[in-house]
Amino acid sequence: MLIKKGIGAVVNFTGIARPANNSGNIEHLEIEHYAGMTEKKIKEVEKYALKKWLLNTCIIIHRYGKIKPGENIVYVGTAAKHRKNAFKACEYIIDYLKVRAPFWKIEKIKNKKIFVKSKKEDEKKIKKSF
Amino acid sequence: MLIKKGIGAVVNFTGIARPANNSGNIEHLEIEHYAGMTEKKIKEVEKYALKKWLLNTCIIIHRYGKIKPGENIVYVGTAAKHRKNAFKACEYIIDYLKVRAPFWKIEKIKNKKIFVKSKKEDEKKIKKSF
Amino acid sequence: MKIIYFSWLKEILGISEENIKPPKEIKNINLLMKWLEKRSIKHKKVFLKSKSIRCSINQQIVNKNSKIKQNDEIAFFPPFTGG
Amino acid sequence: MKIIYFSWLKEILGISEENIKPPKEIKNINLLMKWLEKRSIKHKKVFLKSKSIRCSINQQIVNKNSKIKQNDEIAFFPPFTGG
Repeated sequence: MLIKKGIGAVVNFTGIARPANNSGNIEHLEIEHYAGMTEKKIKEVEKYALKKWLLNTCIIIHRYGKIKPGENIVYVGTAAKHRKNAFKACEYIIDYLKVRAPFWKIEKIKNKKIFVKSKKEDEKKIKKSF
Repeated sequence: MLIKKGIGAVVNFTGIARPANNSGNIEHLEIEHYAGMTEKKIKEVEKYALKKWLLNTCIIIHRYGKIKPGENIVYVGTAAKHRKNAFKACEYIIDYLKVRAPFWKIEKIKNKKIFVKSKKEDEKKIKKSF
Repeated sequence: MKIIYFSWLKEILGISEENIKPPKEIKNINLLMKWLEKRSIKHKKVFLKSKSIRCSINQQIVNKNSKIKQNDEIAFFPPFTGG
Repeated sequence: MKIIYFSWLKEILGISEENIKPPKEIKNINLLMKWLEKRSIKHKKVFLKSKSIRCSINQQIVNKNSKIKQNDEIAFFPPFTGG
């Protein structure tokens, strides 16, 4: 398959639940999502990236529900002829998932629920929706 | 291990031998290297990246010898607390391997040996050695 | 009209969705938020933080001047924090 | 002094390394390249393309003004094309 498609570069990103933040040790994450809209948004960014960076393949996985520290949250894989495109697309997609796909993180710390706030730096990266 | 080190992001890059270039179909690649210096250069860039981007881990593999189309040539894996650092380090290392580590590619096309030329755009990216 | 709540909005309200029939003069999201605010103390608590609230109509992100229709699915939520 | 050749330099010369003893006045890489050029027609063919040739002394990349010593390991090669 790699040969047939002329793939020269594969970039994989995995996001992992960290064990602690400034407020203390995280027992687990709870990721909420907007069923239906999530799938739509992920398909949109996939379609956009395939075209913009001439990807051969693009795989996007985002978990929801209960996630323990050390577990994977999100996976983005891109394959292209040239490495620059595979890197740019992969970074764009993960930036997009952070601020444009309907997921919300809740951290459970000592039986308290902490609703994670979005980072302004992340929001700026993806200036507009498509 | 992921939990212990507080890893939040893992980026993997794989470079794959493409089946063809402008001159025709590639039967195989032959990668020559400067034994001894190669290992030294790879250790140097690893050390640099670990420190500069605060990586938890960094893995670099570069093959040499005969490589068929579709086979992996190079692998770079980086793990960091934050994704930006993992991405930047991974891209830097692969850029470095392209122009600062003593490897030379030869393409075998119809029993002819083609000595691959370096790309000026690649050389510019890594302006100076450290 | 179906209203869906996520994250801390859902947590404060204690419900994840509700079906409502606002009067005809409630033409856009801004007016709808003001109207919803009056439904209960919990609603008031939520919609006082309107600046932190984002919104979608039929699963499309919209700004708060956007027009609404009787059969719309409208969701209120804080900025996304995926990835 | 050990001289190592890679890629098309090795291909043209038909050897991957040679041991030489240049006279004392051959103090730097530039002079060494000119001296090597005279060793054979193949050497001449290689070192005529000196602008395309890079160099290392004891596995450190150097420019062509760099001083050389009798026990150095010197390598000549085209720009790297790894990755």
